[in-house]
Amino acid sequence: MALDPGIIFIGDLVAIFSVYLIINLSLNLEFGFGGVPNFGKVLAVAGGAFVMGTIPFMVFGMLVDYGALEPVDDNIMLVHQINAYIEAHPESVLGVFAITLIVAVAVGGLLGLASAYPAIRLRGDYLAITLLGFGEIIRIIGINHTSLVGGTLGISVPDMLAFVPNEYRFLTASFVLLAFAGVIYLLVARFTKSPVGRLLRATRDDDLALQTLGRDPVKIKFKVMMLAGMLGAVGGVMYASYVEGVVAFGYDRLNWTFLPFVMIIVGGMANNKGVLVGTFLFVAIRKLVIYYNDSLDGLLPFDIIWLDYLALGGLMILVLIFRPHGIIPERPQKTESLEKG
Amino acid sequence: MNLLTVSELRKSFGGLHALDGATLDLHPNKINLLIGANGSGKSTLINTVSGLWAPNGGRVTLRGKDITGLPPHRIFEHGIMRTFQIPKHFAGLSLMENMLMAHPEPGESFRKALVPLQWKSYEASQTKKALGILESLELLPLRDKLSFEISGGQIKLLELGKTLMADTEIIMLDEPIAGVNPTLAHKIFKKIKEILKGGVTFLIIEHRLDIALHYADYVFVMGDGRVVAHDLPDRILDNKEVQESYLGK
Amino acid sequence: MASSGDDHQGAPFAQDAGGATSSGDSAPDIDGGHPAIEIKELACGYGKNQVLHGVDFSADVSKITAIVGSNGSGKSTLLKALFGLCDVKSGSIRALGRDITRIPTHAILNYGISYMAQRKNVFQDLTLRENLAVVAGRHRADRAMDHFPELLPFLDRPAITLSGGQRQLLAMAMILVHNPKIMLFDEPTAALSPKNADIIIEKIKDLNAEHDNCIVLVEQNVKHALRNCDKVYLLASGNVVYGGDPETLLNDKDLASKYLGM
Amino acid sequence: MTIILFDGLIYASVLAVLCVGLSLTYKITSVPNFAHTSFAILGMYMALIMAKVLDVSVYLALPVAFAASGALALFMYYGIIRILQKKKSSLISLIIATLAFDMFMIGVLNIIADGIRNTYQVNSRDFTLRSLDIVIGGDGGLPLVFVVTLVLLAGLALGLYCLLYRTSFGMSLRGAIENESLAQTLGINTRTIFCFAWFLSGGLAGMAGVLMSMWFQGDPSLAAIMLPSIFAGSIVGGFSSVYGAILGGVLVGLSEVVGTSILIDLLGYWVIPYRPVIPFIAMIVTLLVLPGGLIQLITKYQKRKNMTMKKAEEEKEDRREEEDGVGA
Repeated sequence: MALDPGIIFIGDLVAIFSVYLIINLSLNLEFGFGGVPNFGKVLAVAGGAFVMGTIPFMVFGMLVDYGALEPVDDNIMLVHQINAYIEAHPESVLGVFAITLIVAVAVGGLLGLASAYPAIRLRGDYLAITLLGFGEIIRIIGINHTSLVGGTLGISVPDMLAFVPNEYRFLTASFVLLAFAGVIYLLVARFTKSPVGRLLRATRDDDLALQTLGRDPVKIKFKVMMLAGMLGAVGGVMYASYVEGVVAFGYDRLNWTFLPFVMIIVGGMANNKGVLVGTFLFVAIRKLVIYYNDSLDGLLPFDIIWLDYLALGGLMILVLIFRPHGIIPERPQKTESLEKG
Repeated sequence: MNLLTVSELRKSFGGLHALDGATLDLHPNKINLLIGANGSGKSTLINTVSGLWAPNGGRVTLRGKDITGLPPHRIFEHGIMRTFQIPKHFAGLSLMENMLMAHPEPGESFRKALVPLQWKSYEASQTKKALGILESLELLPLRDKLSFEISGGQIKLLELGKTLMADTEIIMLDEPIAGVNPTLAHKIFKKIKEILKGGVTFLIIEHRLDIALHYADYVFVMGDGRVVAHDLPDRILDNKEVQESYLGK
Repeated sequence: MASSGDDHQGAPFAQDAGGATSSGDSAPDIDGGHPAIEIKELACGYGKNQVLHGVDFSADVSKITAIVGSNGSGKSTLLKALFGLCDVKSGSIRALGRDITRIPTHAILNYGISYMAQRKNVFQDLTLRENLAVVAGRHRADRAMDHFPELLPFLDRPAITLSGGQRQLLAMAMILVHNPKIMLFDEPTAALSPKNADIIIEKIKDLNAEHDNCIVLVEQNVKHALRNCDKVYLLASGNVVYGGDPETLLNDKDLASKYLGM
Repeated sequence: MTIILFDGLIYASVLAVLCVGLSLTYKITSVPNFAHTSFAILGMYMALIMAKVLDVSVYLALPVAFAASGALALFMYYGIIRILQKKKSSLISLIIATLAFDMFMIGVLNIIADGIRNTYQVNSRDFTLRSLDIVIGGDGGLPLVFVVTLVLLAGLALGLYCLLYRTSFGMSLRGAIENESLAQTLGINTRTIFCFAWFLSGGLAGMAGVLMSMWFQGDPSLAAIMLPSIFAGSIVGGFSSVYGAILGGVLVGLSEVVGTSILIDLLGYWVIPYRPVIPFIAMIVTLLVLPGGLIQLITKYQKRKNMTMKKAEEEKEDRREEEDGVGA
């Protein structure tokens, strides 16, 4: 099947943009609004992806007779069998995917809660170290606990869009992801425009003052980390189902913690539009770099994959020094918008 | 029944006894002034009563109910609000938003946030109330400014506005007129007098006696972590203990 | 004074060793007619928060100048401005005829000025000897103590174990090591017992008498300050409301009652 | 058994040296430096270059790595951290900046590794220089790197003590760390002092990296793998004390190596990859139970003693006052 490279480019751009938008919105909720610097963002994302790597097999197991096949050991064959089932029974996808999402949301919330528990009472620097550590641990577990998501080799997951004719399948995936991201964007925007958004920004600005005004910052931080964990896990599910696989190695600090931080800081924190802009900018630039990989390769004296690290690290430092408030700086809500009853 | 009673409150930092058995009984619906030299324990008293620091001993009771050592947000829920000497405000929030933060709202629930029906009208009425207060404090034109964009005096006014929004029974102010010019200082105290009519009780720490004594209804004097004297404002300065501990021998 | 030690390199106004009580060894350009400290139209503060709004101030050699005023009036900030510890927005500061307005803090010592902060004016975790060594280098540390025999028994104890009065003495010993011509004291008697406060004030007066130093004193205790100074400035809300001799201020009923609570 | 002993002691010592540097810069800057391990990896590649490219003794890499990594740390402090601090950036921004620098350095180190491989056809990933080391007493004897590592750690402990407690420069450093603005008013140029301390911290990490590569495997990915361990070491010991860092580094290092080998005996080989979990658990338990670290046990006692002494002085003073009569 031959799709036009331009369409592949745009479709992939839209899909990756949607995944990152979901994750960045969740990071923005906890960090930009709530002030909890979750340097272990990858934890929730990987959690969601791992759910995508396990739950569908279990649920389809109730519908399809696996025989002696095991999800990890006989991965390819099993996925093939399930995909065939999906083609025949498209309606099954709705249920399976919904169950997967629900489980992922629960797992993400629990992971948020678990990482919040030791961390939330700690000072800013200890908090950072602890959360970072959580992010590293899940990767270690994913890589070494082979029965979970296939260890170093990874695992393929059933194609939830296997019922869509091949030539539309790719664009449909991008569209579904974009729709999901769009809905989540609208919900988050609505959420942060409500008094909760104000409450979160106040927690971030001065939790002691907030405490003397009758709110419990610890509880608020717990809640926001849980919520962000849930959303992060949704992002993980989306990504895993888009690439139709889970490889634990891929859930590293650069891609799923650091990059989201860069995106929201460059775009503008505590500002959903800023997140939108920042996310689009970076996904597009990275896509372009990969697209023109071959022509760049000759120009650079080194392997192109390291450019990512150099550019993102360097850019982040420059932004922190010269434009710490991002492209669209945070603005408080105008009184007029509060007045409308 | 007594409103707020502090009895034998003790708090020490390392070897330093910042509070060494402080005892006082607030006069309801009055301006209670708390004075004393630097380091006599005034701020420590407020910090301990408001739950910022857990006391090492003693009791704080509100209408006979023990509220000793409760966390600050619980103290607030019991109807005691406080301000800080260096005003604490939310730097990323506008003046209006700062005002709205002074009182918990139903819309702050994570669950209700997406259902505006459940909080929109309350939010609107709070906004209206805040607008009225800001107007009376002549801060209305600044309502959408960030709190660091306004002057020190205006911030002191904002603090006062927040106490009005919070609507608590007892208000503890830590140096409400520090660093404020005399005209504004008088204005602030006049406003406090006005708020008093709503049935609240004030406990105010203030150094600038020339202004504060004018407005106080009752004065407590602290020295070395204890309340060493209390009297009516016009008599307090004649007290020998007070002169010794406060003005230097 | 035996403790004066050798010349500190780079300190233009360091006195000769054993300069005794004479005033003849002071740096020559002090006689040039300008006051030891001259501040013009100084506006400064911390970040966006402006504390002083155009303050004029001067202090003379061999005089004690006191600064009084209520909390938050800007007394301490004035001293901090002299020592580069707050952001100067406009105005100028001259010391002994030289402009020091935006000199970095650590270099100001070289202009013959030293400053004793109100709190945290010694390194608590360091022993007394180490505290002195930080300022003086290891060798002159012991000699700096000649003026403060009461501290000698504690030389090897961490400064945190000192009482309030002893700590203030140590802080004084530390700023004296370089033989400054101008000494700034920020509430040296705060939180001290009356007896200790007297000891500190006497020490300061001794120094002034012995070395013809210019001493600037910020004081919370107004009566104390007025009794001991030659000249007084009264600050209120970041402005000078009075500058002149102490008696006039005491007799000015309006000012005294309004700002001093008398 | 001896292998575990060598493994454990070398790893523990190297970790301790890294922890000292991390704690030193943390004390000065109040920012945990997440790029600290990249200084060590730079040292590793200096060792590889010296040994395999320039073909000289790998021990010559120690001073070279000290200078190179020190310079890198100095650049990081002066070019990034100080600028951000001057702009009054929040702690979180500073932490993000160190993470960003770490990312940048991952790129740089990988480029160096690739460069060495492509230009000199030398294996530059998962390499070890163990075979180049001198073994004292022939096969099965004492490897020199083992001796050097222990000597370095002991020398560091002693040297730091002499520097901090016996020279006026060290006293100024301690003073400047305790109270920067007081130090400035007393004429100390704190900037110079802090620059020196950062240089020292980076340099030590570089040397640790050289020694690492002479016993274990060197690879750019080690930066991320070792990071939790050195933070755990510093925190277990007490983050704001260099001696606590030595203690914590040694403890965490030993428990990682020895603990893993015990767990292998008990549970089987599958536990090996989970080794990084050990320091992480140690860190969390410390933070929850004893946030000041092990050194807190000692300093607490010292503090109480100090407070008693202070109280005694004050009481003496009060008595004197009473005898003299108040207001005399």
